[in-house]
Order: sequence, then structure tokens, then C-alpha cells
Amino acid sequence: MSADHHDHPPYQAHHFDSMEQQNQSSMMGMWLFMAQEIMFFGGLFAAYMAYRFSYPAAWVAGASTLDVNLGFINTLVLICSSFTVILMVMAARKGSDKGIMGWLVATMVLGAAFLGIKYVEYTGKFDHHLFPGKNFDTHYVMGKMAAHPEKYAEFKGMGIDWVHELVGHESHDHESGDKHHGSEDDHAKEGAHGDAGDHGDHGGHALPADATAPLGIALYFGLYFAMTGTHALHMVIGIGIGIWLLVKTKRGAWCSEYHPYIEYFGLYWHFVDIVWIFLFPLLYLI
Amino acid sequence: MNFSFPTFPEAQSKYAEQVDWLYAYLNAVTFFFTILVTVLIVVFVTKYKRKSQDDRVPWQHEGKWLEITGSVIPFFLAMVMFFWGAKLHFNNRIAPEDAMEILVTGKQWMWKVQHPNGKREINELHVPVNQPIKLTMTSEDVIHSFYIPNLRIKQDVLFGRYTRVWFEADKVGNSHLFCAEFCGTEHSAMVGTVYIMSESDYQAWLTGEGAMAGDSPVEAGEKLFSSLGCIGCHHNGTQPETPALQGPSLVGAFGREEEMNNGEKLIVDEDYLLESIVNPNAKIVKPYRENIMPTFKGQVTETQLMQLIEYIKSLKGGEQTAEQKTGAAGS
Amino acid sequence: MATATAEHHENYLTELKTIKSWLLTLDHKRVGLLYLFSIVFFFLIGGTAAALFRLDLATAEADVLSHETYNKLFTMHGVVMIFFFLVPSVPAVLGNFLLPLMLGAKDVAFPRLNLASWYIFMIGGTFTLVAVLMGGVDTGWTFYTPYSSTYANTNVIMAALGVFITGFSSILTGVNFVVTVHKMRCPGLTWFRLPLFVWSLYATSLIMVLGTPVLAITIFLLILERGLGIGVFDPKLGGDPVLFQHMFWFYSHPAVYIMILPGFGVISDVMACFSRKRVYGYEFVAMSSMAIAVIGFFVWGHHMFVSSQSIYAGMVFSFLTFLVGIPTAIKIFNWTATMFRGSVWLEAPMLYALGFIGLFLIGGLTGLYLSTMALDVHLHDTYFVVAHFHYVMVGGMMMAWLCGVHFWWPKMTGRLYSAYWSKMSAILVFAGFNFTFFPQFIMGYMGMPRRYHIYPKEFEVFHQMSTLGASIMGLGLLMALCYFTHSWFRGEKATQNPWYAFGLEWTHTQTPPITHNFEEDPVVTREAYDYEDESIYTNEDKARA
Amino acid sequence: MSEAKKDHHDDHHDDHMKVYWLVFVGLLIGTVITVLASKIKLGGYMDVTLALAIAICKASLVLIFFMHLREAARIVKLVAAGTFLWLIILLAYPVVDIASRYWIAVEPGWLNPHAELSGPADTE
Repeated sequence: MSADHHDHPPYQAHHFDSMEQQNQSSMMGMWLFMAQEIMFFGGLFAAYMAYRFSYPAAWVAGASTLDVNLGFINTLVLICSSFTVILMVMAARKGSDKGIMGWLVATMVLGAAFLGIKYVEYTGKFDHHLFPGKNFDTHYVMGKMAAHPEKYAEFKGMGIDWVHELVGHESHDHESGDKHHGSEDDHAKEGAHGDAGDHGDHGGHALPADATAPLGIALYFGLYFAMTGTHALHMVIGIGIGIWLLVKTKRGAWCSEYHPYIEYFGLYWHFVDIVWIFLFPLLYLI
Repeated sequence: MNFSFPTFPEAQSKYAEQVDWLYAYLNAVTFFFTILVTVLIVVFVTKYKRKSQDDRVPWQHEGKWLEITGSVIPFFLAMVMFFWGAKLHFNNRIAPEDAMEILVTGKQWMWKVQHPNGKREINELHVPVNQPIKLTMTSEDVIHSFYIPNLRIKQDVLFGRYTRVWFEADKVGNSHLFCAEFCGTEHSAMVGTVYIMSESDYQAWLTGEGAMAGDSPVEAGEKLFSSLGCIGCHHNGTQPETPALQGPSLVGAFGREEEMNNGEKLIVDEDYLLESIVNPNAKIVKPYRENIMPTFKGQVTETQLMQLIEYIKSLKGGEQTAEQKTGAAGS
Repeated sequence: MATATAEHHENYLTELKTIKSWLLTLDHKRVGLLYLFSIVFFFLIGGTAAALFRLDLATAEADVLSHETYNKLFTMHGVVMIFFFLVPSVPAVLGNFLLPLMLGAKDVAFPRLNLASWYIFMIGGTFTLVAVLMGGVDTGWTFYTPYSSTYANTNVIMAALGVFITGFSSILTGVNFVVTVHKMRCPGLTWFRLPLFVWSLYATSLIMVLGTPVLAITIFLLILERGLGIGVFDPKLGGDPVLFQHMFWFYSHPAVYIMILPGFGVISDVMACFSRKRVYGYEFVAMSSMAIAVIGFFVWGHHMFVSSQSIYAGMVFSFLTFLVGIPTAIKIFNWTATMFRGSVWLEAPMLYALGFIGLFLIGGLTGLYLSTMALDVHLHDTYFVVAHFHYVMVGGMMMAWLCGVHFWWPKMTGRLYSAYWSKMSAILVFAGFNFTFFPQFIMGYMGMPRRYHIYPKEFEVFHQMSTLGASIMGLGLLMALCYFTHSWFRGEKATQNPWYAFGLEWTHTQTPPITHNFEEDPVVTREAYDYEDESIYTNEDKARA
Repeated sequence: MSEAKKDHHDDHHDDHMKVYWLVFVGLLIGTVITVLASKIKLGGYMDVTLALAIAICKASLVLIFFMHLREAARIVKLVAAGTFLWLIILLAYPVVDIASRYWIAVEPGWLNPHAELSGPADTE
């Protein structure tokens, strides 16, 4: 039955005059909530832009430590999950609880898959001491830089002139580099040894003694963890809400005319997807 | 004490006077509108006072004139403020070529100053009059703000960045030097004095020993103890002893046995005091940290060193020494 | 035209009496009262802190307090007063209580959300209080990095969490109000028939929704930086503390308008009622609220003229700041003009309203000093700034809040308070306030920096004036607390419309209102503030009958 | 709820589905394109700009179709538009500030604002 001014369906709240009013109100409220979500992430993106502008070299170096393939897969996973959400909403509009639950579960599975892949990435970062703070160590990054010095040709200053000298001549002696780390200080040392394997696989140049990471590299990783972390947190919350919806749907709370939370869950999930659509190129591809 | 009641800061530079004129203009505007509105309120309240609850007010037609005048006039008054203020500010950003550069470093909680000839001072700034001075400033830790009220200049000081401010004082005299950005526990103690001196006096000061003549070594040492900022970190019995003090208490320190961070024990004697002043990080008393105390090498002459040590020796702690040590260890 | 029926029903206070019925209430009026009690509590805490350090500042030396204690006290004063008193004061208390009544609605759009935001508010408050009890915070309410993130060794994280959580309470309130204003207006209540109080609440709510999240994320990054060492603002890693200030003020300057705009609304309603006349230039006043809300977002940089932000950005910010001054000026003129050829009744609310105009005028004009770049360089972080924002926040907002509480108290509680004592306290607060903060303008221009515990001798006399004035103001406020408490329990019963005020909340429902607000759904047929409407004056007798 | 209405409802639903499929495919393609685009180095800030442009296209696809902005009420569209305006203010101002910060009063050499910062960030 369509929303009607005169009869009051059971799911109409007492303080609304009509279902129409109730639906419009809650839809508008949901979008205002979206607005605050956008501004919330907006703060992170503001910080990102400020530092991306100040420290381009650090961004190139930082991005080179991320696995584009994993990011790419994750993007596809999220887009698929967005699509399953749409199918869930359509099912809800058709009034099929089975459809709702099926697509909802699919969505949550995809979400979980995303988080799983993220977990793999995070552990990798921690192993390479790329989490800012006490154990932060940049030798892994410098190794990556030495592997592709040509990428940094356009960046002058930024404390990475040593990279420009690498362009051209070849060599495979890592010792000089590692000796140098040893001399630096303790955690740098263990970091260097922890990464010995990775120093190997870039197969490029040795780390010269005067190698330094580009200015602001810690900011890249700080923002990487802050942004992806906040995004992952939203995913977790989303999955939580999904479980709650599953229960409600099982109890048969919805009908084709009234399934607001399904719609809003959809909006929320799509929003989280959008955030990732920006995070992926901004963090992985540049 | 002589009870003076100043209500206006001295203006010791041309720029300061210009700022005061701008201030006068805004005061004029402010007073005009404040009085206008106050008078109107009083008049209306008395003239249109409600006689009885049966009074009725007919619906009144409103013109738009009030809004138009009420927005156009303030707009022009405000634009005058904007252009005047912005121009004054902008013109005083770039120091003239012949400006003398003085380096200023803020750290919790003192101002360290270095003059072109390498002479250093702490919480004091001696500058010649009628000579453009460019201050190049940075911070060793948090944000501070370098503020000289009598020159109407202020500039935040940040770690890892150089901020600049310049001035040309035209009146001899002293001014306060404040840290205006909240920087921690002893923010309000991060103050000093700016001495604006005649060129000759300045030269004399640059080369001289800082006129301490006439005082006994202990008195002279006491003056130095506060003027050099030692008092900021070391308890000398005058200021409350708080855990925030970053250095060991010196009351009764002389002759006390102290344990160093490297574990060795030694009796505090003249040699140790001397070493701690010129090379503070050599031996640090437990549990205090390194790199807190700046070296005073080059800032104090041999005589002044002697005076300081004499003063520290004069700080007798008596029996409460032990309890002070525990108090200090609490930090 | 529909009016409330004569015989007295159960009202929203008497219908259910259990504690549970209060803690689980979905009634916007009760939520409003819950907020009232909570923020009075926070106000007392903040006030005590202020009293303590004002006492200590009476002499140039440190008398009672140590440096740490002083810093913790002024931080506590700032955090509590701003986030737990000023921001929620009018929107959460009066707004919650009045918005649906003024719109002729049964409740706000999302009653559950409304209650939830009160709980979130209380949780945030608890965190902050715990931070205080665990030894306090000493960063100042601005939490500037790197001091707050690296150097302070107090409970920054705990206090920041409190602010972070409370932020969401005001976001949700904002969402709730915007939707309510859009969707819950009763038939005939067009946008330009809305009371100006509703207009100002609407503008405020927009700022809350768009601004507060940015504060949230900034505080969140601060917590990450301090807790996990993710040094987003840490200069040692190349981070930019000035960026923190940008993000912080992106919310915290509009927040100033969150605090003052609802005050404008209260004053507009009260001026109209006690002059028995439509607010002069209704459309302009309404639109100026929106203008302030919008332009208010473009001016935050005027807090940063000396922070080493770009001088060019500074100039833009300075210019836009002057633009905000214009709509504010319009409001002042219109309020004054409202009394012209009116019928002015000097009851306590009116006294507060007049006091507001005077003090806010000075507050606003001194704001011009601080948006003038060259002057701000000298005045920034001095007592001039302190005096300025206290004139706006206390002289403006607190007066407006008291004004509103005095005005709507009979509607909330169904009881009257002593006319004599309320006028006395209004006068005491006004006088004490000026005595407290006017000397600080002089001090400020002489260069007395803010947040100083010990200070040069020449400022002592001004500080002593301040301390004296503060005690007078405190006396006035305590007086108010006393007669309100008395009125709550023993006060004389109020008639339906004791002020002969126009507005659905007065003319269309009993005092205090019933739980669902209106006997029959109201229909608006008159323009706003139509004091020719005789029902205003007749309801009186109907209610008595 | 007549049959006619129901059918109408259904084919409505179907052409919705067509659109969603198209959008879905579009998003996948968009993702591939960004990855490929990132392989070509345009230098300067061009790479970011390009990546952002593609991301914005994808985001607007999601907003307009998946989030039903297309058939949303006018006020909802207004909310969305307004928010993005505010977002731009927030993003633009700090960058503008940082960009213009050293236009004046920056001397070469040892007064370079970054000179003091020791290169590697791991100087705790």
C-alpha cells in the first residue's frame, strides 16, 4: 500500500502526520548524516592535500612501498559489494526478505574479504617498520627508492639528492649500505637486518652511505594509517550494522513499502565505497 | 613602592606610533556606536515605557532605509580599517637591506639570543636605537610567540621553521619581552627585558662584561642567576620548588654528594659546578635529562663564572637537604 | 483560531514522575530539561575554576596556586565552558524545549536520536571530568600541537576524547533540528512566518552539522599522534602545526557563531514581546543569521595572523571577517529600532536583553580591532582578546541564555519567579561583568599576555578590579540560582501567557504544555510577531477560568 | 494495489537494474583506467590531478545512481551539493596558505625553512 494521509500504518511514528512526511524526514536526516561523514573524512583529505603538496617526493616513495595489486583487488571487492548492496535494496523494494538477507550476507562477506586483505597489507607494513612512532624505520623505503631512482628525477632538495646520483650506474653491493645502517642507531640497525631480504629483491643499487629518506615520509605513512584505518573502522561498523539488519530482517521487520534501514545501510555502504574510490589512487597510485 | 597607574603602553618605534593611530581610529568608531546605541536604548525605554497592559501597538510600516544605511556606513568604516591595517602590516613584513640580524631561539622556558658578533644572552635583548633590527627566530620545542609590547610586534616561533620580524626603535628605554603563545608550565616565566640603548652604550655592552661592578661576588652572582635564566630550572629558595623545575635544586647543593646518571657518585665542588655551567651534558645528576641546559660558554666571562659559583656556594640548604633531594627526584 | 482549552490537563511534568520516565523519555521538553540541569552543573564547575584562578590573579605573584594548577584550571574553565556550557546552552536547552512548540509539531523529527545525543553529551562530559579528576589537562582549550601532542604530560587524550564524543552530540542535535525545521512545520507556518529564534537555530544547526565533524577528525588525529605516534602535525617529522590550527579553527571559529546565533534568536523574540511589536526588519534579521552562518565559515584564519600563516591568506581572512561585521551591525540596529514607538515593559528578561545588546555591541566592535591585521599583531593572545570574547560569549551568550531561561521559565515549569530579585540579579550581573572585563581591554593594549599566572606589577591594579567585578557577577548568578530553585518548588503558578507573548508555544497550548504539546494541531494564519492578535491578551483569562 | 500498478512497479524495477549493471561495469572500467593512467608519468602534479579526475567521475556515478541522488528530493540534492562546496573550502584554504606562505620574506641558503629539518624522518 502506498503512503497515505489518512490511515496510519503500524510503522508510522506518532509524531508524524503521514508516512510521506516520515520517509522524507528520515531520508533527509540520513543525508545530513552523510554530510557530516563527508566533512569528517574531509579533514583527513585536507591534511593529505597539504602534505602531498609540500612533500611530493615522500608520496612517490611511500606509494612505492604499497602493493598496487592488493589495492586494486580491494577496490574491485568494494565495488562488487556496492553492487550487491544495490541488489539488496532492490530486493527490499520488491519486498523479498530472502533476497535482502542473501545480498546482505554477500555484502558482508565481501566487506570481510576487504578487511582481510587490508590486514595482510598492515602486517606487511609493520614488518617493515613503516608504522610511524618508536620503531619507525625508513631503510625499506630507501631500498625501494634505490630500486627505481629515475622516478625521483623531478624532485630537487627534499633531502634525496643521493637518489639522483644513482641514476645511470649499476651495482649490487648492499654491504656498504647495511654497514652504514649499523652505525646509525639500534632500532635502525635491527630494522635494516629485518629488511635484508627486501633489500635483496629490489635488485637495484646499494644504499649509499649518505642515503636519507625524503622529507615528510613519516607523514605519508601517518596519513596512510590514519585514512585507511578510519575507513576500515567504518567498514567494521558497517558490518556490525549489517548483522543487526540481518536479525531484524529475519524477524520480518520490513515490507516493500517500509524498509528504511535497508536503504540507509545502502547509502552508508556506498559512501564508504566512495571514500575508498579516492583513497586507492591517492595512496597507492602516486 | 611607588604606585604608578599607567593605562597606555609606551611607543618606542615609529611603527608603534602608527599602530596607535589606527587604534585611535577604531576607538573613535567604537565609542561613537556604543554611545549612539546606549542613548537610543535609554531614550526609547523611557519614552515608550508601557503605561498599562492594555497598551496596544498598531502594526507599523517599515522602510528599508535603516538596513541600507545601517549596512553601508559600517561597511565603509570597516573597509578603512581593513586597508589601513593590512597596509600597515604588509609594509612592515620585509626588513630593509641594512637591517642587523639577530638570531632568537625559544625553548621551554627561555629566550636565547645571539648577536652578529656571536655574543649570546638569555631572556634579555640589547639593541641599538635608530638601527633596523631583523630577528630571525626559531623554536627548539613547542610554539612560542615573541612579543615586545612597546614595539607592537609579535610573531609565533615554531620548531623547524624560521619566522622573521623586524623593528627600528627610536626611543631609548626598556620594554617587556613576553612569550605570548601558551607553551607549558612556566609559560608566564618565559619573560624578559628588551634594552633599547644608544649606539655607544650598545657597543660598550657588546664588548663589556655586563655592568656588575660594585656588587659583591655573591650579589653579582645572584643577579646573573636570574638574568641568565638559571632560576627557570634550578631551585634557589626564592621560587616554589615544583617537579616542573628541570634542573636539580641548588639549595645546599655545594658539598652535597650526588649520584650521576652514569651511576658514579661525586661531591659537588667548584670544578663540578664550573664544568656543569660550560659543559652541562658532561655529568648529569640523577634523574635529570641531557640537553635541557644550554651551555653558557661564551656568554659569561671568567669573573662572572666565579660570581655564579660564589652565589651557588652561598645557597646554604641546612638540614632540609635530604628532603629536597627526594622532592627533586620526584620530577 | 484554535486555542488551548480552559481546564488544566496533566502536563508533561506531572504525567509520569518516575526517574525512569525521565531517563528514557522521548519527549523533547523533558530532554530539554535534562540538558538544562546538566549544563548548569557544568557551568558551576567551569565557574568554580574561574573563581579560583581569578582569585590567584589578584596579585602579581603566585599566591594560592602553582603554575601547573593554574594552567589546569584555565584549561578546565575553557573546555568545560565552551564545549559543555556555551555550545549546548541555548540550542540544547531552549532549542529542544521550544523548537517543536514553535513549529506546532508534536516532537522533533527524531526523538530517540534526541535522547541519544543527551547521553552522548553526558558520556563526553564524564570523560572530561575524569580527565580533570585524574590530574587535569594543561593545554588550554585549543589543544595546540606540538605542545598537546608531545610535550604536555597531562591527560590530554582523556580530555580530547571527551570533546570528541561531545562533538557527536551536537552533530546529532544539528541534524535533528534541520530536519525538524524543514519537515515538521504546521500548516500555514511558512518560512517567513517562523519566529526568529527558529531561524537562528536553523543557521546554528547547519554550522553544527558541517563544522563539528572537522573538529572531531582533528581531535582524533591529535589522539592518534599522542597515543600511537602517528605524527601528522609533528614538526619533527616535517608536519605542520599551523595545519592543526587551520583544521581546529575551521570548526572553532564557526563554533563561535554556534554559540552566539541562538542568542540572537532569543533576543529577537524577547525584544518583540516586551516592545509588543514585530521585530524591525524581520526579513533582514532572519537573513543576516543565515549570512553570518555562511560567511562565518570563511574567516577562521583571523585567529592565525601571527601564527606564520601566509600573509596573503591572512589578508583574505581579515577582509571576510569585516564582512561578517555587517549583518551583525544590522541586527543591533534592528533590535534597537524595535523599541521605537513600541510599548516597552522592563521585566527581567527585557533587562537581560538590553544588557545583551550593550555588551554584545562592545564585544562585536572590539572584534573589529582583532580583525585589523596590524592591530591584531599587537593584541593577539593578550587580555584584549580575553576581554573581547568574554564580552561576546559571557556578555552576549550567557546573558542571552539567562534572558531566554527567564523568558520561557514559566512555560517550562508552570511557575513564576520573584520579579524583584530577578531584576536585581540582572543588574548585578551586568554591572559585575563590565567591572570584570572592561579593565582587561586596557590591560590587553598595554600588552598583558593571556594565560599568564605571574605577571608584571603594573597590571596588578587592573587584575584586582577584574577579581572584584567577578565576585559581584558571581553574586548575581548565585542569586538567580536561588530564586529559580525556589520557584521550581514553591513558585507562584504561572498563567498560560504571563508575558502576553506572541507565538504558538504561548497562545496554542497550556502552561506547562501537555506531553504531545497541542490539544488540536495548530494552523497558523498570522505573520510572525503579530501583536495585534487579540488572542494573546485574551488567553490569559481563558486559562484562569 | 492493482495488477497494472504491480507490473508498472516491476518494469520500473527492471530498467533500474539495467542502469545499475551499466554503472557497475563503468566503475570496474574506471578502476582499470586509473591503474593504467598511473603507469604514464605526466610529471608535476598532473598525475594526482588525473587520478582525482577519474576518482571524481567514479564517485559521482555512485552518488547519482547507486545512492539515488538522481530521483532524490530537491532538498537532498541541495544538502549533497552544499556539503561538497564546504568540503572544497576546507580542502582549498590550507593548501592556498601553504602555497603562498613563502611568497615574500624567504631568503635563500641557510634560512630555507626546511634547512633545519634533518632529512630522515626517523630522528624520533
